[in-house]
Amino acid sequence: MDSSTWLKILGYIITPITAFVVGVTYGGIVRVITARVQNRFGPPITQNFWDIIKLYSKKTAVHHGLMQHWGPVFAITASVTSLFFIPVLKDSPLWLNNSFNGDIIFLLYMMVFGSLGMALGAGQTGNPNSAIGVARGLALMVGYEVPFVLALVAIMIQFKTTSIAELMAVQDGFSNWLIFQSPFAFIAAILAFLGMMHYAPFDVTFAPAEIASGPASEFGGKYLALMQTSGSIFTFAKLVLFTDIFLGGAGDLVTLIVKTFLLYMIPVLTGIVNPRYRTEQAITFFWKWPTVFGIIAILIVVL
Amino acid sequence: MEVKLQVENEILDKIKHTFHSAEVSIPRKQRVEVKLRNDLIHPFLAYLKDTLGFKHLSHISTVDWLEENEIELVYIVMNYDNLVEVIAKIRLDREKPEIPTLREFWPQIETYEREIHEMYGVNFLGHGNLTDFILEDWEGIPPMRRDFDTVKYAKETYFNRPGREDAQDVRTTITKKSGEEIPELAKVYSVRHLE
Amino acid sequence: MEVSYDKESRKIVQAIERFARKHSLWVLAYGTGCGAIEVPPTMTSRYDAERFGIRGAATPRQADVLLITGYLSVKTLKRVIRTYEQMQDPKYVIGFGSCTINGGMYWDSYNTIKLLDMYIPVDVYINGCMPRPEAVISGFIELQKVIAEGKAEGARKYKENLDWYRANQQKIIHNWNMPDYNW
Amino acid sequence: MISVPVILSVMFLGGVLAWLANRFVPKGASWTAAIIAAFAGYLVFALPSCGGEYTLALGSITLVWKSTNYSALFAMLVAVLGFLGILYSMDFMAGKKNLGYYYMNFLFALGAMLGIVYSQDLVSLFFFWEVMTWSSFMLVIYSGEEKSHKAGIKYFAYSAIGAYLILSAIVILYAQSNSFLLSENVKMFSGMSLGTQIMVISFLALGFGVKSAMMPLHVWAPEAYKESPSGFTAVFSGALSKMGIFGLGLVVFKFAANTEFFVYVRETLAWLGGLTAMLATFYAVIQSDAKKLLAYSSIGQLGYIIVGLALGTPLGIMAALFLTIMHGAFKAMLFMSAGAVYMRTGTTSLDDVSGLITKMPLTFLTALFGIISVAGIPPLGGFISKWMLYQALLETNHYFLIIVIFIASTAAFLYLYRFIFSLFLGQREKEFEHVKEVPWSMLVPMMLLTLFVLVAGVFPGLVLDPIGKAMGYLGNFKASWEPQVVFSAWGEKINMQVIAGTIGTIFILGALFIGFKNRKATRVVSTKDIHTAGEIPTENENLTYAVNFNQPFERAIAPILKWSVDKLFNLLGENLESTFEYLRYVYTGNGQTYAMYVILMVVILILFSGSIFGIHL
Amino acid sequence: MEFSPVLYIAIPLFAAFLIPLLGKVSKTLVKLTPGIVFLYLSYGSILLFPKAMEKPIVQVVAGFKPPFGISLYYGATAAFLITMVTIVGFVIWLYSYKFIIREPIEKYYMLFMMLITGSTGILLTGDMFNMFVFLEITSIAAYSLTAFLRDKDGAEAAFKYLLIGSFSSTFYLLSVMIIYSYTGTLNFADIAGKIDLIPPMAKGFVLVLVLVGMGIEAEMFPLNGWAPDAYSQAPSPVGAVFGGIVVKAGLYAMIRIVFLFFKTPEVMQFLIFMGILTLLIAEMAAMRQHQIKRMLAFSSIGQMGLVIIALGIGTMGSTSAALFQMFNHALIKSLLFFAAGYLVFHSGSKQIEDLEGLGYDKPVTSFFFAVGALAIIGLPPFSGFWSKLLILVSVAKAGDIAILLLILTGSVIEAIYYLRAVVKLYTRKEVPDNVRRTPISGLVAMGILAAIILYVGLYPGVIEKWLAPAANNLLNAADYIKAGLF
Repeated sequence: MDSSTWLKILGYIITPITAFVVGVTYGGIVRVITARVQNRFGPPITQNFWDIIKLYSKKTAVHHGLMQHWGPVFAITASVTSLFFIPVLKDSPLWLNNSFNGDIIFLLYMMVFGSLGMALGAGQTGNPNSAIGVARGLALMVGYEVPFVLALVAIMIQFKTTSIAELMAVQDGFSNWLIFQSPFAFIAAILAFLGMMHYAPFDVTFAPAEIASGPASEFGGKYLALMQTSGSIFTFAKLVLFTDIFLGGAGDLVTLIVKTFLLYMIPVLTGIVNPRYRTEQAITFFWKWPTVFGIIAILIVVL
Repeated sequence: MEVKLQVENEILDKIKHTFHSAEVSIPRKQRVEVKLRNDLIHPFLAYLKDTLGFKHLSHISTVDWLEENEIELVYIVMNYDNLVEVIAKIRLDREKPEIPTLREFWPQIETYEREIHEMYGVNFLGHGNLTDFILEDWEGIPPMRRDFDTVKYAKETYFNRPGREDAQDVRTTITKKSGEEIPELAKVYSVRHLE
Repeated sequence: MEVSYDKESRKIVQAIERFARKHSLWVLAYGTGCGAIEVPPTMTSRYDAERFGIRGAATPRQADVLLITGYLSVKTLKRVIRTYEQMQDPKYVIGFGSCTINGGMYWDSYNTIKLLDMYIPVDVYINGCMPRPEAVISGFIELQKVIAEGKAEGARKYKENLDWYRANQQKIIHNWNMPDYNW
Repeated sequence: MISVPVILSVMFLGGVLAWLANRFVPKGASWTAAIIAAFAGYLVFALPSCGGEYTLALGSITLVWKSTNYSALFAMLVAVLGFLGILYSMDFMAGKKNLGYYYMNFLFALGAMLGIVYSQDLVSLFFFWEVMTWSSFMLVIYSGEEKSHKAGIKYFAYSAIGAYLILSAIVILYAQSNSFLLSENVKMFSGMSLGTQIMVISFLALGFGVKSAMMPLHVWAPEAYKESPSGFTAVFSGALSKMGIFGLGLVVFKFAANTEFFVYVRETLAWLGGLTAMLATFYAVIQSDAKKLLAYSSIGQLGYIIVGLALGTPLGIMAALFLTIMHGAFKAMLFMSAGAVYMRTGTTSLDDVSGLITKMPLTFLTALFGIISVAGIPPLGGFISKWMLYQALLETNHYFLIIVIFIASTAAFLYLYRFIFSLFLGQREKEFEHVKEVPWSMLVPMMLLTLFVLVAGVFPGLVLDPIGKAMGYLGNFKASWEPQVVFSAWGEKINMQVIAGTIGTIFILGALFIGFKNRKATRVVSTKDIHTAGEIPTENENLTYAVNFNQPFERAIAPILKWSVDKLFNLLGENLESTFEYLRYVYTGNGQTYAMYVILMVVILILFSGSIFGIHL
Repeated sequence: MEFSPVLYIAIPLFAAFLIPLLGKVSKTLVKLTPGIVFLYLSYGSILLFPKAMEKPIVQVVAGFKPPFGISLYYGATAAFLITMVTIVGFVIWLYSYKFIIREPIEKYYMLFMMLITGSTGILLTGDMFNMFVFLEITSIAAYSLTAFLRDKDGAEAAFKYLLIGSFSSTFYLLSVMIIYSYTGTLNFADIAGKIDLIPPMAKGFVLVLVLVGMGIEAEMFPLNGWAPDAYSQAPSPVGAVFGGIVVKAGLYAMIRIVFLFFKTPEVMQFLIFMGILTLLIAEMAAMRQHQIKRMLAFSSIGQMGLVIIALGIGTMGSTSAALFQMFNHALIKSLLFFAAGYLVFHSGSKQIEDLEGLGYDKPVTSFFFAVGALAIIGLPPFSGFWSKLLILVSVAKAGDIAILLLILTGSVIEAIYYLRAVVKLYTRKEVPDNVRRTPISGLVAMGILAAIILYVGLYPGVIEKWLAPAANNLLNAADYIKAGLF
């Protein structure tokens, strides 16, 4: 095997690990920031690592059937696969993985793969809270996909491509970032992103005080650990996707981390200061202003 | 101090006029106390609710008259317009306390009745849901009856942490310190088993 | 396929595990009695238990620590036992307030238990009626110490002495209609 | 020599044979039907794709049957699904009454479908169309219950309207071209007057649209699908409704393509298809009966297909035809699994059944693959068709249609999840404690289809090969794909093997990890052992959240659901009937009135004979 | 033996006189006689049919040459329709064999034979006044048959029929008088040549009288008030007689006169208009019927409307399609009446509601009803499909799309109400054990009809090849005149 193959294999190993580390660290930072906003000291930044290690080190594990057993596997499959099909760094053979074999539409569907797997797992537990959470989550998804897809369609039409790599290639130079080229698409997408990240006010899916953490309520130990792992990776994957599409991608890891972090702060800070929407309120929210912005974005491209 | 009890007296008159056998008194302002025959509680409360406007059922209270072998049910109803409470008392046979339910007047009475059933063993006929309420699987004498010995029961049933020797009877300790007399009643039914 | 470590690496792994367990205590606050009111101040800004990695868990499956915040009546005990058995090993129990220790002011009640550790294994008791948040946090730190020493083996104890615990539990819970948990 | 009449006579005579077999041999009907369907299936596959031509002169009308690449595609679908449906029915229908009738009509319907696709002239097309309609109608009313009859009448009424529209288009064409031959008519179509063109195209599109349940002509579908026996419903939704698509393909590319208003036809159809997809999905979300839910889902999926066809680009047609095949497979799977549940539990109500996964694992697997495929989640077959559809929509600049389609396909997760969750997951009712897996003859078709969906997803080239040929028949379209890679018009490519490989590898790794981690301490517990704040669910209590499952979404789309086409049609029907009731009183039953009519008629005729007959008295 | 067209009239007439006499001897003989008559007539049809298709056979009765003598005109159209009448008549006889058990059966068969006499007479005659005579014979036989059951409803229906029918006769006779007074001849062919002798005003008057008079017999709206009652109150085979024979004869008479004397575009338009009205209103009314035989009656009217439309189009294709439809309708409607007769007999009620579950109890009869229903809706592979298709094609060729759509609307309504009835039959319901069974002769009769319907449906060429000469004969007035006057 030649060196590029080895480089690729190395990339397959490094990418998820980086995503995991960055994602979990972001999670820790979020907890600290949340604590500071609430006038608390907050846990150490490494707290989420300890949580995940603890969950992995649980001695027993209980599941209610094969679908629950595999639910987290579905989730991690979805998150890692999505990550593999997103170009993480521009022009770096180590970080590109499979990104030339898929595109945005593929990613849109791949992202659902994990949710559906998790939903099946949650369904099998027989816990009504899980099912309620799933119903809410799926309904919410229908809500935020509308502005998100509108934004993506606007961009895809503008540049006549559905490939992320090509979109990245379009945005060389600060002023060519799509956030400046099509700001309305960005607004629609970022509003959808709020829903996608499940932070308040769109955290009705997990709503801990209401439906006992929703779909996750019967998951513990290694299952919960795998879910959290995949969640961290997925968060990173989504952030990278948004960075690639709107913020011009990144050439090196530092830029990537800065950009993703800044992007991540939008849902986080929104989440800290907001109460919770009910599901239908959330859906109608997404179908109102974000959709209007999305349509404006498309109209600007078309006209 | 002269208190005008006009409203109370009006109510008293009305009740007396309608229920001749009731013993009605006015213990204080805004309160009318009625002692009734058992079978009259139903029409009486209906009369209060529908005619005199006592819409609100505050509470049902129960007293265990062990010596008289009777259980007293105290219905407290209230009128929002003149803020008068009527306290209706009936006495049931302690061996077989039974009274028809009042669910059709105040649906929320279900809860009170369930509790009284559980704690005193009063059977509310036609209630339909006299299942376990607070206690689960209680066997034996209902715990609020005065012939139930709670200390003895607790000692027999639950584990006590060794080393808590003072955990005897608070009342004895208190009387020792203050030198008060324990009432005869309490002595008979509480202290007797401690000795 | 059992993964086997050599002794040295097992030690290291154990140390990491204990450290993680110690620093990540997810609490299932079983809100019985008056102690339930002491938990919110412990968790929120004033005392900020999250500093120690303590945070609430929504369901027993996710939780590490079962916090019994006060007296347990027979009816609640049944639920507590069920909840405890649903938790994943390793799991810890903190008895909270004197009611869990010796019955407290309910010593002569006909319907509350007076000795929690006869029914489920308790790792740490926090005394007081009620203990203030400072005391609660101190209790948690005590628990962390116990975990670090590797002595918090309540789940194992319960498993090994299940018959004894069951006998105690069934002495007061007459209608034992709980599902079998295949211990 | 295999030719079309041989296949058709095998099917139709086979139907009669199955009926006869049922009279004389117990269980004879099912075996006969299965063997005949298998044999006819073999013949369909053995038939050369551009051959088997046969001409039959019937009086003044000449019927021509021939296999083309386009018809071969649909014929394969019909033959395979028909055989599997009959195989499935063998045990599903076992012990029911009138099996001869069932299999006879089943085979008749299959034969009629084959007849439709092989017809090269409009008369035999219509002939078989009607045979298909009434034989499927017979199957809808098979159960003999009041409800099924209502559904059947509704189905037939709409079908009759559709069929007569097709008929009128056919006779209008004939009046112009003096020929019933498809090729002749296509040739002469561009020379016809504009009015004729519009009329013919709209009549044909509406007529075929009824069969493919295009909104607002879908009203018959949910109940008809629900009431027909599941073995047939699979074919009904999978193959029979595709005859509408077959027809629409002909309309769009054979007739409308030669007109000046081609683009309007396409746009109209595309939007109708898109709205169908979205609204049907919304209706599916609020259903509480498995088969009705699947019926609405079917309507929605056919909407996608219509959109793909109407786009008229190679990619769009490719997507539509791919989805046609895939939908045949996965909707058959879902209907079959719903039927399996019905067979074991006696109901398809999503509110009543739950937790069957441990009792019917293979059925669950089928349903799982089915819903993943419907949802379009990679790497199964549904995804690639959706991908092509989106690419086609993007390249043709249908910005807003793509949103409509996307809402539909996202909302589809809601009902798909509800379907699988309510039937198979959650806590099991006590009464279903002794439910067993269905017999092998039912599992085999389900498993075969599952395998097909998987293979078609990973190796789309296998299915795209016949589709590419079929596209050649429809017009001068060139499909852009290689064995592994599918290209869009913008040069995007998607490699299904890489995707499937990645997903598979990670999934296997994850499954191994979760399987071996703490393997000894991992326990399976009952679904009753859940977090309920300590409360213990009793045996009779079922905590599964199944009733009104999608209520949050329902509330959000309440304004859309408020007015429905069904209600409109019902209102119309009622008003019409009451009008008829009034008209009926023309016949008063009174001899004097009738005599008066006669006199009046004479008087009127005499008075107005000038204006009527041109003769002045 | 040489078979003469006059035997079509003579033999049934002879049989009609013979039957009461035979009734004194043996009931069985009475029952068998019509069968023999029909078999003999069929034999005659086989002999004459091909000849008539090539060239009309004109036979002179009583020795005078036309236009003075009474002539019989056995052309292609007449041959076609008479063959139809023979087939239907034979089947009706077969069906009646066990169905008519009510005494006096010889009266029934006598009336039946008289009706056949009258119908064949109408179809054969080349003379206007003779047509009136035969019309009267047919009508009187029909009135009597309507009231054959001698119950209140039957009598009422017969009275209505009589009332309206007398209008028909009167108007027709009036028109004959007017024509005769101007032309001095009664021979169709002769009149056709001399039609211009009649002043326009009288001509219009004649037209109105003929249209109304014959329209009554042909069930044209709104002159068809008699039909629903007569169909539903008469015994079931009589319903078939009306639908299959009487109405066809009446329609033939009307069309023959109109085509010979008044074939102007306006009249044709009027026919189309009336046909559409007849079709739609009858179908709508049928939709709301609760009695099965009334439903069939209205459907019959609707079908006649369809035929009138097709005839009104007046092209070669449409006329042949109309003849085809007449043929199909005669057969199918007979089948439906037969099946309905036994279904009503089994369930003991005329209501459609009460037929529930009979499909499982009496499978064969119900099956035949279903076949008939599917056929009359025009579903393949039954014969009704082809005739409807041909009608639609001819309408489309005439270029009138609105008519096409109206016809199809009627068809949709028809499909719905027929299927309702069929579906009612096959609704599962516990039916009390019914020992009564459909007799074998009835089943054979229905079987023959169903077989013909299916056979023609699969090989429409069998009938289709005779349609063109028949239509030509009807359309082409010049040929008729030439042949009729030698």
